[in-house]
Amino acid sequence: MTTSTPEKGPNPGEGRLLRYVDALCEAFAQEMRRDESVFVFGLDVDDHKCIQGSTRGLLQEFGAERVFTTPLSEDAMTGVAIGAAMAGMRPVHTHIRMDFLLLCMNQLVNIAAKARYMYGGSVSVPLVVRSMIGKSWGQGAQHSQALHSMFMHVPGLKVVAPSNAHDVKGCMIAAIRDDNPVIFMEHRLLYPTEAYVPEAAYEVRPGKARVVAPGEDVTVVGISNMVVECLRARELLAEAGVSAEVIDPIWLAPLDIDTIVESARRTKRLVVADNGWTSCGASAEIVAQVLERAGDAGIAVKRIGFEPTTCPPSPVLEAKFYPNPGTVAATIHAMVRPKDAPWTPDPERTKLAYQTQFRGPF
Amino acid sequence: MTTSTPEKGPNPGEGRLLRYVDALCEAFAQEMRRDESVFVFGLDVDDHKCIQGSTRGLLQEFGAERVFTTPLSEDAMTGVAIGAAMAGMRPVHTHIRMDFLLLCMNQLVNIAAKARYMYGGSVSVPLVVRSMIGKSWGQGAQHSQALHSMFMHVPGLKVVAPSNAHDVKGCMIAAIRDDNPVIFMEHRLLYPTEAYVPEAAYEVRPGKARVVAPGEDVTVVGISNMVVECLRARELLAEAGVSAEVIDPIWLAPLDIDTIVESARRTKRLVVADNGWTSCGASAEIVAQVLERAGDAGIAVKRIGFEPTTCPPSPVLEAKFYPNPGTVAATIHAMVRPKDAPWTPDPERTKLAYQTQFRGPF
Amino acid sequence: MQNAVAAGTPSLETVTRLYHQLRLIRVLEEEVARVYPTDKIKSPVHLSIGQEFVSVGVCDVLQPRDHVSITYRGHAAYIAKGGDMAAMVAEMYGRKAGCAQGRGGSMHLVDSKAGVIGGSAVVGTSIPIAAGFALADRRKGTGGVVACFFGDGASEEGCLAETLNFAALQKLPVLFVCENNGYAIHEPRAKRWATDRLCERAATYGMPAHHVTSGDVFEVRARAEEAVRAMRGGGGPVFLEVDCYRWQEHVGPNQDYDQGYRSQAELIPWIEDDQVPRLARMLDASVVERIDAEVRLAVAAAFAFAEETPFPDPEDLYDHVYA
Amino acid sequence: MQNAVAAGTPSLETVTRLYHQLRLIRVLEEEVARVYPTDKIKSPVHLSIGQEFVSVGVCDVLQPRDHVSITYRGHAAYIAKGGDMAAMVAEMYGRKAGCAQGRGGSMHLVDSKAGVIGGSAVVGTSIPIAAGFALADRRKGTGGVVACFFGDGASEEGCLAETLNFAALQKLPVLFVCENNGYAIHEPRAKRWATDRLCERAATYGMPAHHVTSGDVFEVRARAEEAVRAMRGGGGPVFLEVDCYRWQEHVGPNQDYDQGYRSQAELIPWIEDDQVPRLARMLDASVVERIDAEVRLAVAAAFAFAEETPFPDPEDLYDHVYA
Ligand SMILES: Cc1ncc(C[n+]2csc(CCOP(=O)(O)OP(=O)(O)O)c2C)c(N)n1
Ligand SMILES: Cc1ncc(C[n+]2csc(CCOP(=O)(O)OP(=O)(O)O)c2C)c(N)n1
Ligand SMILES: [Mg+2]
Ligand SMILES: [Mg+2]
Repeated sequence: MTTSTPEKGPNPGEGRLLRYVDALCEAFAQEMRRDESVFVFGLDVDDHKCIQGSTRGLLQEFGAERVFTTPLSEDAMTGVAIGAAMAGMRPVHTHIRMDFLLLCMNQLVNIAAKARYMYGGSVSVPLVVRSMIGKSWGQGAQHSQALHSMFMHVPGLKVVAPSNAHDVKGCMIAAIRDDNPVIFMEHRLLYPTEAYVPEAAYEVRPGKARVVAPGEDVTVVGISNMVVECLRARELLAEAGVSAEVIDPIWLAPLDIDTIVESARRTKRLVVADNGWTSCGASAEIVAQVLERAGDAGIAVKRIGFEPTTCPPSPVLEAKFYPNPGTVAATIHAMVRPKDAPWTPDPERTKLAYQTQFRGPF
Repeated sequence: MTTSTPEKGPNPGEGRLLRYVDALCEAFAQEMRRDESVFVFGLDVDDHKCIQGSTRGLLQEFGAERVFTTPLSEDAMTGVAIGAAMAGMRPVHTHIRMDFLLLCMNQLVNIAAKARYMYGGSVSVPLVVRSMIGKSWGQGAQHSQALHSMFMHVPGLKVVAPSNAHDVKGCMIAAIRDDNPVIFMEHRLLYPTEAYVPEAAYEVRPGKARVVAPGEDVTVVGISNMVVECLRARELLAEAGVSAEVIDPIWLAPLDIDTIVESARRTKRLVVADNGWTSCGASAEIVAQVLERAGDAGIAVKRIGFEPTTCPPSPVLEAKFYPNPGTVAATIHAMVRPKDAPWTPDPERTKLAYQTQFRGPF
Repeated sequence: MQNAVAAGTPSLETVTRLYHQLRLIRVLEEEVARVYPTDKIKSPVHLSIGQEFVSVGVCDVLQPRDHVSITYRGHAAYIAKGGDMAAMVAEMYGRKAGCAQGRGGSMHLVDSKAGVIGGSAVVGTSIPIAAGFALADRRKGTGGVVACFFGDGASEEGCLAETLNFAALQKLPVLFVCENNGYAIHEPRAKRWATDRLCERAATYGMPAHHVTSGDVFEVRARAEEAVRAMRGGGGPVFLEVDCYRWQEHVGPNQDYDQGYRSQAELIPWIEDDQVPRLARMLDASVVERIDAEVRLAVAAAFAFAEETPFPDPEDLYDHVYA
Repeated sequence: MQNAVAAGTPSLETVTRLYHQLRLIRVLEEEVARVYPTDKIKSPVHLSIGQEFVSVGVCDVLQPRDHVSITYRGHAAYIAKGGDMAAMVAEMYGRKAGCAQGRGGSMHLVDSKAGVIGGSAVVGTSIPIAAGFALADRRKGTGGVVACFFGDGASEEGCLAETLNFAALQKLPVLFVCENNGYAIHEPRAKRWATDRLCERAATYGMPAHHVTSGDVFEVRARAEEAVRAMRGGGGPVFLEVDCYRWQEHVGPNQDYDQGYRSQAELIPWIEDDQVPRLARMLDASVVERIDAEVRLAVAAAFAFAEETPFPDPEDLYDHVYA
């Protein structure tokens, strides 16, 4: 499946059609060639599966000193990464599930986020922490979490959640070059999705959200994979005569709220669809910021995210746990046309190619 | 200093004037007498300082089998507590700073919060995790954090932040009796504050926020110690002719949003003052929930919390990092009287007895 | 590898019991592997084929009041401790009658009645949980012990060190069992362990520690028996490291010797020494035949149950978030 | 306790250098204790009085390119590694010219120029950070080593076990130094450690491990020297456990033998064996006098600087959140 071609980047629309996973891998290779201090480590980055292919070829090109697995010791390995970063290296630490970052919270929040500040500006921590969000095929309670809001809560961290192959390359390059710790969120189901990706290195930096598709009736902010699902919802809504503007914030911290406020002021309706829980989530933050800024504009708001339960593996329950293009479209329809009869798109038509093609276990 | 007497509880206004710390200690003693399965453990609970006095006398009365310190192993000790809870005990695990919970996130979020769900209802985790929020006297980056929003984000956890001696006893008893994991937040600076506390055991349960002081012009939600600071801000505002209603949610998860929505619908203004960062914070959640519910009511909103930096120990910087009655009052004044000249209360008059009497280091 | 039977000659009864368990788990997992390509099991499965003897040897000496703490590779220990097999298969099928009502999947098996503590998919996480059960056992005076299974990879997580210290300090009745199959996913031990001196390390906490390298179910059983006896007498924790080998891929139903990260030559001695046929050879052919038939029936019944029993209702999603 | 000088007779130069450092740290911390009741230092201070010999012995063999990783009880190591004293005192005073610009306080001292890695107030947290510096040293080929100080309490955190394994696996040049003062706050070691076999445990990772029980600065120095030499040759990490004693209360300027958790009798042998007067006795009185005078002047100058140098501007609050 091809996501909408991003309009930003040095050569918009140019480049080859590349998969998300290959674009990511290309970013590593290019940055490692450019800068000796970049290294990629973490469980299984150097095995034959190469983290679903995202580190393919790196061991061969850069050797075991710069591409290596570790013991199962997420807490200490995070500390090692932070220490190496303080000492001038640029580590990229990889976790195959974002859930495992819960083992690293002390190092990430108590040290990485605070080091520059609490050491009076005398050090920096140019660290990238990659993790993948799992979804479907019974990933279940502990292999499915998207915990970005925990990191957005803490000053000193940056957080990014690219939704397409173009951005994942540009964001990774920007993250590696950034002198701050960056929590880099990938989504497992986005790995096979394709977009046009320029060959040369480029950065997709913090500070600019992207209006992925224009619309008049409602502003829809999608986070990570939800951008793709919101685009599908937009198509379905169009058939029902509702025009939705879809925005991809790309970087969640720092967040480009201006683009969202501007759109929401115009449409008077804001929906944030997140691949995560809503309580104290990114969606709460976006809604709160927009309304603090534009409180008098009479903007109606709504958050969509995980249901407020743990993620269950049974397919029946899993289907209800996650938002999808159908539920997003129905929610927006109810908001835009409160007096109409409730409308839900044909469930068959809400399925996304990038999901149906996924087969487990990983 | 006496906080406003809570209006709830079995015998409102009755009981002795008791300090927060002693009320807490009384809750432990009463519950341990009532129920053999309750035990209190964690670093230093059994030394002569007794966690600032909050576990005073427990070792003597209940013995080392039920009151014991542990090695410095927060991660595993949390797992031990969870296991014991699943096996039918009611552990109270104590941390002298909330910052240390970052070492326990895997166990708390991946197991405690999810166990009942992911084991299909076949177990429960009646666990209380106590932690104290530090403030002032150079506590600095890693001894000052209030991380409740991280826990409010995760289904399966309960979160409570009592602001006075009456509630701290009732909430602790409710938390111990609760069959779910409860993140129990205490505030170091509240320890010496006094309120009327009934002698008999009673519960202050989830589900009911308290309107601490009535008002017309603005609804102010204070969290933890910020309730006290908001009450002082209310007094200052009254002198400037602004009438503020102050609400203490007490339990943050589950949250009684109805009481807040009702008030905010009436005052048309909502300010949430938290002892924590605002980004993806409890304040974001409260604002977002109120506006999802009452979006058409034209309610202006504003969040107040930590400045978006790490907490610095230098007193000059620390003073600017934290909200205080003066900054809360000034913010509210600007919101209620946008056309008036900015107004700030006399800084000397914004100081709270419970703060000025505090002298470090702990 | 030799069968250094450290335990004298096992009784025929013991051989029969162990054979039954070994065969049951083997057939069950082979059936999981057979069904898997049909996509009826939409759950990552981690098979124990070849490693069953560890769980079987240890659990044979446990009593109903005792607990086992299992991992995401937990089918063997779940069954060996007497977990409900039909409920387990139904769980993998995502059914309401699953042992976790379709909320756990293969990685989070649980059977509180049988003393199976729920598994975790975050490696190492269940180790301190096991110690918590042991603490509760002691407080309640149940006399129960806890056998805590984990992999060689899990031993690298700091929570093992923390738990060993605490369990030894408190003299908790925990039998730590490291199933050392030499790999964490595709990474061999040499890329993860500075040395192989795990047992020696555990012993520095003041607990007995034994390394079973024979692959012999009777030696495992004998070591466990001795440990459990000492633990019930208040002797505190014991550590067992048991060498074993994972025959199949890390996750999923297949073999993966074509992937290059390990060679089939490693497997061969383990196949030669496979405890399932070994124990069969120690029994009368008729007994083996009876057990095999029983086992086939039981496994078939479990799968038939899973096929038929309904999925949860979507609205069930909201149950059990809070007690 | 005996001074088992394992290191031959130290040169007069060495004695002089070590005495200077010991005295400097002692006088500095005594001054902190003296000033503390004035509330000019609004920061929790954890004094090293009595334990200075550990930092002094180790840091004497380090070079400018080397690093030390310190704890919240880090004054001694900060000074011993050559950290800027005036900037340290200014930091405790919360001043802009503090080594962390008033953003660290006593618990987060740092001096990147002198090779002092910033301290952390979360026990144990800085141990893997030290290994990260060592990894960077090796990658960059600086030839530098890292001395990583931590307490007996910190050794209980799982991240020590994880870091030891990783450092040994990767043969990183880290000298782990456990300052074993027998207490974590008020909790004695016996309530926290299952056994006293820490060194033996570290050795199971395949690294040399020594327990220095003599309280002798020269023995510490000799062990560190030997270790650093081996590490520079690529020998991988070394572990030192050094028994010592905290004379003052855990946090704050006072003694606390009246609190009941420990008796003054424990202190007496340490006072008798105090390395500061011991080394003074090894030197000419005139040398001692000169050093003492120098030290007094230096400390006074540091405090004078701290008193005079301005506080940060409130608006500085927003600096350094991001690089
Ligand atoms: C904390 C954590 N880190 C990483 C993973 C990914 N992972 C799943 S299984 C596994 C290997 C574990 O190896 P071991 O403990 O030896 O058990 P085995 O699979 O060999 O039975 C890894 C790394 C995980 N699930 N949890
Ligand atoms: C992770 C963590 N747990 C608990 C504390 C509280 N605490 C501060 S110092 C300390 C004792 C540490 O003892 P040790 O490592 O022996 O160092 P010492 O103070 O004796 O130098 C404790 C428990 C903390 N700061 N961090
Ligand atoms: Mg293994
Ligand atoms: Mg100590």
